[in-house]
Amino acid sequence: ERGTDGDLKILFWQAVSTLNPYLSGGTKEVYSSSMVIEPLARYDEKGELAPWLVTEIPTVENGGVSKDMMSMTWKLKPDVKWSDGTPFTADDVVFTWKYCVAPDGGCAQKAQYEGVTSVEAVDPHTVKITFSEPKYYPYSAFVGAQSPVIQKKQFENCVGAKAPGCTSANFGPIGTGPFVVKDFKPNDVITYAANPNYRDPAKPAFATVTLKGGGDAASAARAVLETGEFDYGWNMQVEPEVLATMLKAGKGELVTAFGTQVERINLNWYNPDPKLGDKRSTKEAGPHPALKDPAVRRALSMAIDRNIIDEAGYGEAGRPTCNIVPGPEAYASTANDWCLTQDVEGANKLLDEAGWKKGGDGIRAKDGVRLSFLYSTSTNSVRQATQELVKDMWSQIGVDAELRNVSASVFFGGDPASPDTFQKFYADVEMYTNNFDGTDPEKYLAEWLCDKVPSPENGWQGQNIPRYCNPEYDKLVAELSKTADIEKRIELSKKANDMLTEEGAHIPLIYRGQVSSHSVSLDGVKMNAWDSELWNAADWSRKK
Amino acid sequence: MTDATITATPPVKAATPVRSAFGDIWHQFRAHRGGVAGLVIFVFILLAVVIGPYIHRVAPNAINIRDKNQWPSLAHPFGTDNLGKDMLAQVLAGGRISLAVGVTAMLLALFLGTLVGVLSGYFRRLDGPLMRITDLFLALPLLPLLLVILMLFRDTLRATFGPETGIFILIVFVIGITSWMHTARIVRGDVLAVKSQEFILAAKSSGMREFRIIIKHILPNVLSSIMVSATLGIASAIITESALSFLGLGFPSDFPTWGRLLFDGANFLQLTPSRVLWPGLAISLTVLSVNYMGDAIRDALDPRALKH
Amino acid sequence: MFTYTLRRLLFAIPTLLIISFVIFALLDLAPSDPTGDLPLTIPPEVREQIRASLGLDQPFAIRYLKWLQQFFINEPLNIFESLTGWQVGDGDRMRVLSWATRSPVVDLIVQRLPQTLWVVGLAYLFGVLIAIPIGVISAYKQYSIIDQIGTFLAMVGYSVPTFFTGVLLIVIFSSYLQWFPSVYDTNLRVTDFSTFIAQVKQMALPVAVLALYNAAQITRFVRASMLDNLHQDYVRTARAKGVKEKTVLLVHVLRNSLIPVVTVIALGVPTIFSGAIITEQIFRVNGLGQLLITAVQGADIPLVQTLTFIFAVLIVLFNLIADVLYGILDPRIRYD
Amino acid sequence: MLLSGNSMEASGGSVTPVLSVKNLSTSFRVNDEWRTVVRNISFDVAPRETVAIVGESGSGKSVTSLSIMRLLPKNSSRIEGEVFLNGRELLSLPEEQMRQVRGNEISMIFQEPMTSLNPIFPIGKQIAEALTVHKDISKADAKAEVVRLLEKVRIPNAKSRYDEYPHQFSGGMRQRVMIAMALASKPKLLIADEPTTALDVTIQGQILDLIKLLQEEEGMSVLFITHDMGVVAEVADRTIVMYRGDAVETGETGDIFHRGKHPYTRALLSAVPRLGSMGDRRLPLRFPIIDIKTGEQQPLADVTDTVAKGKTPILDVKDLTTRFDIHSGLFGRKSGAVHAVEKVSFNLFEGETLSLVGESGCGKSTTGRSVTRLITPTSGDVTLDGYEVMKLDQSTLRQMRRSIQMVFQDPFASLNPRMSVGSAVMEPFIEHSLGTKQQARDKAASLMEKVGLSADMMRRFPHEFSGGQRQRVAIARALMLDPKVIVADEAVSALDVSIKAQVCNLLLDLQQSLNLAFLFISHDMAVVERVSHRVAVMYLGEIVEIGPRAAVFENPQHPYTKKLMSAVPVPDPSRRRIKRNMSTDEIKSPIRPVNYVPPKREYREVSHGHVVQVG
Ligand SMILES: Nc1ncnc2c1ncn2[C@@H]1O[C@H](COP(=O)(O)OP(=O)(O)OP(=O)(O)O)[C@@H](O)[C@H]1O
Ligand SMILES: Nc1ncnc2c1ncn2[C@@H]1O[C@H](COP(=O)(O)OP(=O)(O)OP(=O)(O)O)[C@@H](O)[C@H]1O
Ligand SMILES: [Mg+2]
Ligand SMILES: [Mg+2]
Repeated sequence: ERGTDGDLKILFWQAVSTLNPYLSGGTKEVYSSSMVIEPLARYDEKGELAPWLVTEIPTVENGGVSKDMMSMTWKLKPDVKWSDGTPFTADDVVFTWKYCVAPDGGCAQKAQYEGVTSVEAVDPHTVKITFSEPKYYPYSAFVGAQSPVIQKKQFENCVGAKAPGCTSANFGPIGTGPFVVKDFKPNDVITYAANPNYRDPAKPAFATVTLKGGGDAASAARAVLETGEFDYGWNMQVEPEVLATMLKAGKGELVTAFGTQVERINLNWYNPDPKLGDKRSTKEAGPHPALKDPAVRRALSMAIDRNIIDEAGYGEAGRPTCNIVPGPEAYASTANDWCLTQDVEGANKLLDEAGWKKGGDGIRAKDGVRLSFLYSTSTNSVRQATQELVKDMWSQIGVDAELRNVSASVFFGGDPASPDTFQKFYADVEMYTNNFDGTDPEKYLAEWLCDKVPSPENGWQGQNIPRYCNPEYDKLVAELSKTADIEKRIELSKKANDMLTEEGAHIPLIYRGQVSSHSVSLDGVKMNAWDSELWNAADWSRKK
Repeated sequence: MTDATITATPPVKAATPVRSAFGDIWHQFRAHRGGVAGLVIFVFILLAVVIGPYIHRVAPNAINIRDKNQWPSLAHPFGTDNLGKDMLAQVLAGGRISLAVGVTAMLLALFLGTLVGVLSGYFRRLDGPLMRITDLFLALPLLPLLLVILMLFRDTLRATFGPETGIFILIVFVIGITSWMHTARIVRGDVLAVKSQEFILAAKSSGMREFRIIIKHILPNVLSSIMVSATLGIASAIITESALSFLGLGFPSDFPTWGRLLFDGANFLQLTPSRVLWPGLAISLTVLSVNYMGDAIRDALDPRALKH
Repeated sequence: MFTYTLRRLLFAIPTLLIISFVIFALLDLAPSDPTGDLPLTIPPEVREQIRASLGLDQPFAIRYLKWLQQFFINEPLNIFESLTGWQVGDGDRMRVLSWATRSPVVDLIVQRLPQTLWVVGLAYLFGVLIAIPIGVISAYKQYSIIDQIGTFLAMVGYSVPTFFTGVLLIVIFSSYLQWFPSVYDTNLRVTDFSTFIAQVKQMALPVAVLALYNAAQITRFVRASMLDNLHQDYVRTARAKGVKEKTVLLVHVLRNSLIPVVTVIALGVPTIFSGAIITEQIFRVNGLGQLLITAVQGADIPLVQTLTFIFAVLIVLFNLIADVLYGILDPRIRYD
Repeated sequence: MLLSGNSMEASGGSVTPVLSVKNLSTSFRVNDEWRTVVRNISFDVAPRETVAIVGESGSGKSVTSLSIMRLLPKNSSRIEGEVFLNGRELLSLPEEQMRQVRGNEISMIFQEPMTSLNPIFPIGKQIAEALTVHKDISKADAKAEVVRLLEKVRIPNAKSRYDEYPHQFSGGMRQRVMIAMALASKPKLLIADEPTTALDVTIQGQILDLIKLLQEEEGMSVLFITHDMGVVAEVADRTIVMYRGDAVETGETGDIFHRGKHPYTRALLSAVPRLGSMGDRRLPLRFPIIDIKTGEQQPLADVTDTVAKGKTPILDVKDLTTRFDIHSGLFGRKSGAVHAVEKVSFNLFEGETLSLVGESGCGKSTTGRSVTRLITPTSGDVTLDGYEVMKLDQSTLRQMRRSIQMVFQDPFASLNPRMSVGSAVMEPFIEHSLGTKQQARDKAASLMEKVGLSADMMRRFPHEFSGGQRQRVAIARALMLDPKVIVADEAVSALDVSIKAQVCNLLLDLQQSLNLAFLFISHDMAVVERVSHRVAVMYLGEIVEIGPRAAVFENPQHPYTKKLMSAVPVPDPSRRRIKRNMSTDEIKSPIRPVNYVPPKREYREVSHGHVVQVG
């Protein structure tokens, strides 16, 4: 029954800055707004598409997607109401698209609408989307927590450059979801109340929700697992043994879901020698003196014991992996499983054969090139621990590493003036996590194309961070983008994935899951890695 | 002629052998129980971190994941951390860096602070500009400042001095230039008060150069605040160093320091309390011992102080 | 003294302008970027558009002048309007907007001020109130047991960082004893006795952590300065008058010892407004300190710039107050 | 002998004494060993009685008085013996009860008024505190009473100076503040440690009268420590003579004066200079030195004329004016000024001693400081040894200061408390690189001995000295540089007669050998008469009379000079308890409103070089 279970207390250790996901692409903003505004369709906990504000998922089979893959049509549920009582119509959907693509708006989710040339309201309950070219995987606009529908009435005057000024709308969007925003303190706390006009009269069970932000992961875990002050804690990125101690208090439990995140080490294919000045890590710098050798790249991967890294830093929240596309399950390749077991001997042998000889200091060298790498990553205790472990493992094959960590805001900040960004890659190897939205890896795999190599010309904005360039691979990806058949897509994806790992563009380490915690008294949590973790908050209830 | 009669030597035993001024202070210092205890502890810590690694021959970076999160044992007297690194070895190795950074950075900050404080307190003309600069430094947001410094200087320093020394210089410099302002203002206040006393006038009247007046008359009289700044400075330098490493400005993560050991250990408080106990104790003991030494020096230089 | 104060106040204007410029330049130079926090899945072109929408594509000087105008003209006018209800001009002014939240920076600050003042301010007040008597007693009974304990606690309190004491207190008082909450509820309104108790409870831990730290520092200065003055001849005179020992200490010696103490305290007051970053983080007080740190990490330049500038104003102001106090405390110090 | 019955009674022991000291010994811990500085002293003070303690400088007079008050630093001193106040043993009294005694039953005037006053409280408040601590008295009443007291001790403009701070007062005024503070609570016993050293004879007389009056009205007893035998003769019923920590002689003042037995007593008394003993000698005269053991006087060497007239004066002061602004009100507006020095002109030749005498607070010290530019004067010209003092830059100013040295009126305040006196004395020598460190040490040691201190005291710190010893340290420091001019501000006021004689002789010797010039600021007319070539009399910031010593002393013209001469106490116990009745005249103040224009002064030449202000 709606509103009978009192207050639901959620803890996000990164605070929420706004409730308009179009103005801030951060995960926390997307999640927290997902309780209020909803997309037309969502991914469920298995990564399958589920109709949400529509009656069914359009496919070619049911005629929702045109045969040429140039357009699709969504049929809206007829009885959905905004929380202010007004009906939810196709106009709102069209407006949402206009809102995001308006010039000067700085919409963070523009990528979701890529290739969309028009969105039309065929009738109040039918929306037609037209694409500029055939879209073989069309489920992006209005699908998933990143592109929810906002109310036209509320945002009508907030389009384009005016968007940031609409503070009250951004802080309290009117939605169709189970909750409405009662009070929002940016970067601090959000108070929601049950939506009186929610389409399911029995839901939500909770009358109010308090979403508190701030602090750090360990103390957030403590507040859920040990002191029991909170019902749900997001993203428990804490050393596994610490979590285990907290779990002993018996107040809460952990939930994990695996999406597409992979912690990897990128190998720099270009030379990052500081002596090269501005040329370093660019094409002009030439290939990396040591990493250009495939034997070295492979040996570096073989020497790593991913199980130990997993055990020390991730526990439940990670699995060793050799893939860059680790999920959905069907996409996960098993072709490179050789790397799952550490093989120091093999690696040593490989290097010996390749002519890398150990010097007096135990470090291998060849032709004056020492196997000593600057290994950088962003600052984060798990990453630093991993760095140390990897350094230790590499030392067993005569490879030295100088560790460096850079504040995340700088590392990922992309300031072209900073030498420390991950795009500039002024290091030999660097480590971080990346993933892709939704379940389809096409766009993701396109990041390793030759023309995506970051360079001064493109303002270091390319996404091919390892500077991997292989025409074969480019061809493969081009083929993928023209393939509609799912089975075929999977096959091509696996092939591309295997190529990247085999060639040593990077060393995949850990398939990272999302771990969250909830109190034992909370019922209905279905951990979802493909959409918002709070996607089914309407179904949550207090255990009786 | 007259001396012999009226001024026969006073009834004082022509006493104690002549000592140098420094010897005098040392003598006073030795009489100060707390100071001696502080010195002994400080020297002990110093010896421990310098010689210790040669006795406890476990590499601080040696990872042994099988032995992780252990309580103190014979093999690992201080226990191990979550990667199975030996805590004793880490505390010893961390001490080298923390002490070096703490002491040098403190000295740099103290030097800058005292210099600015004395100059602006003593010379009216410098007061305005110097204090406004102090205001500016106080107002600068620390993190962006650090990031900028890091961006501008790290690679040059790394190239010239190598990764470790380069970072060391950078850290000391960063801590030094961002923590002198308190000392400067405190010293300035004291100098303002001291300089209005008559013995400064007397020194001037005997034609002393200004800088000699500052060194011989002003500084000894503002010493106690400086001493306090020094002790507090060591503590904050050690802690600040650990904060820097979270900005990626500190030493690489495989270089343990006390501050970082404490920070990393904080989450393991319930699991392996010894992980935080030792670095915490080391920092506190260092600071306490420096504090007592400071007290002793202060007392030794204050002829009226209660000698202990 | 009056003319001195006036002169300093006038001089503060160019000083602050320079400071604001330096801060702005520094923030501009700093290698962090407002899009750095966004997930890597957001493609570069979109990032570029977001930057443009924030005005980052404009030249430095324009952005600075814009900020000046927004901060010194638009915001004061806005405050004026909301206070008086009058409308000046068309009322459609660009205010200083935070990039991360897109909300007027001033509103954010106003929202954060109460908890910061309550927690950090109160901790500071407690710190001072504890520190002065302890410092006085420590100096008076130098090397007594009380002094030794005081010294020990102060040094440990200062040398053990708040990120550790905070966690320790949470583990003891929130996890094991369950006396106090570990998360600060900023929504709590004190309306009756039970909410008051709740408020006290949630403030207890952060205030304790901070007060210990503040007190530790101030005590040391009080003690050292008291020791310098305790043996002066005028103290003997006061005793010869038959003045009570308490008065001798608190009036004669303490007043003479106040200059370094006043300096430390005055330097500390602005930091109340800049919040206590770590403690606020640990207990999720989400005051100005947390606001600042999130802003810095998110490269939210307008917010950082405005906060630091307000902080600078306070620094300049409190240092001026300290200087004026010197003159009052020690009549021999003259500035004109 | 008028009231001597009173003292007869007291010493006869039929009345219980107010204060009774028995076998008092005091030691200090110096360098980890205990050094006894007062040994087995016993004496009584009867009601209404005045007992004087006289003795060599550093003989333990101040320590005795501080021991009685239990005001010595606890950790570095040890007091043995017994002290009874009205039958109550003080040394074993609990601290709280002792506090009730202090300032209430016994109050004390400290020797060094500058350091004994709290620098950051207005003097009015400090005096009022003495009232409010022990009595229930309203703030307004206390203030009124303080103003009354200030007027009694002859502070001009008492009401407006209530809120001023010690550093704004002249040496003598501070001393009077101390006196007012001690008298405020109308104690049963007053311990006065050199209460009049910084006062000119006229005010000194008035203060002594005030004390006498209180003795009669309130039945106060007085323990009076002084070097001025004239004052002793005038006020003391009985006298104790101290010498190196021992009380060597105790008795009726008359007895001591006429029939002193101990050689030191005799030496002391025969060295006392008497005003008018110079006759018509033009040049200064050395003091006779008496050997303590034999009591014999050594022959006096005559001094030669050292004054090099005809040459240009080494110091030439023209129209020197120094004013201190007075700010008042909330905004600190200037409401007036202390015209401390007003159009003062004089010159000083090599080898000459010019004495500056005048009422306390009339601007003597300010004049001395202005000519060395330690205070920046408001206007005027000063030429010193060829330097245009007012126009010098920092580095030449520093060189100039080699030529002129200063002995400050308040020796304790002018010594760095954290510097051993040895370093303090050596410092100027080293600073001006006049020689090696060893040379500096040797010279300092010899100067220390010359001023009657021992060389091994050089390692001690200022607070370990007696008032007179510190003063001698200051003199030694001034002599280190062999300057051409020395401004000696009350340089010998805290010395007992014998050492005063020795130091004055030293100064004369130096004048003989080095042709030194002295600007000698002093209240002690007898010393002034002996050492000076010329005398200038200051009054309210102006020089009212200047001329050769003999002319001014024998033929004073200005009314103030006349008054001054007549007020000099005479060391004759038979004149005891004669009232002067001078304290009724109005006190003049140098404080002027903002727009005050000083009147044009005219001068008349009485005889050659003897000039007097008229109108
Ligand atoms: N705090 C101290 N520590 C060590 N010695 C001291 C201390 N105070 C005084 N003395 C010594 O004790 C002796 C007596 O000093 P006291 O002040 O009583 O002399 P005094 O008789 O008052 O001399 P004066 O007339 O010069 O003031 C002196 O030799 C002095 O050096
Ligand atoms: N720093 C100052 N600020 C204000 N007034 C001052 C200051 N110094 C001295 N005076 C005033 O100037 C006048 C002259 O003082 P000065 O010290 O020259 O007197 P003096 O002749 O030396 O007296 P004494 O014989 O008592 O030492 C006094 O009224 C004094 O109050
Ligand atoms: Mg004395
Ligand atoms: Mg004087």
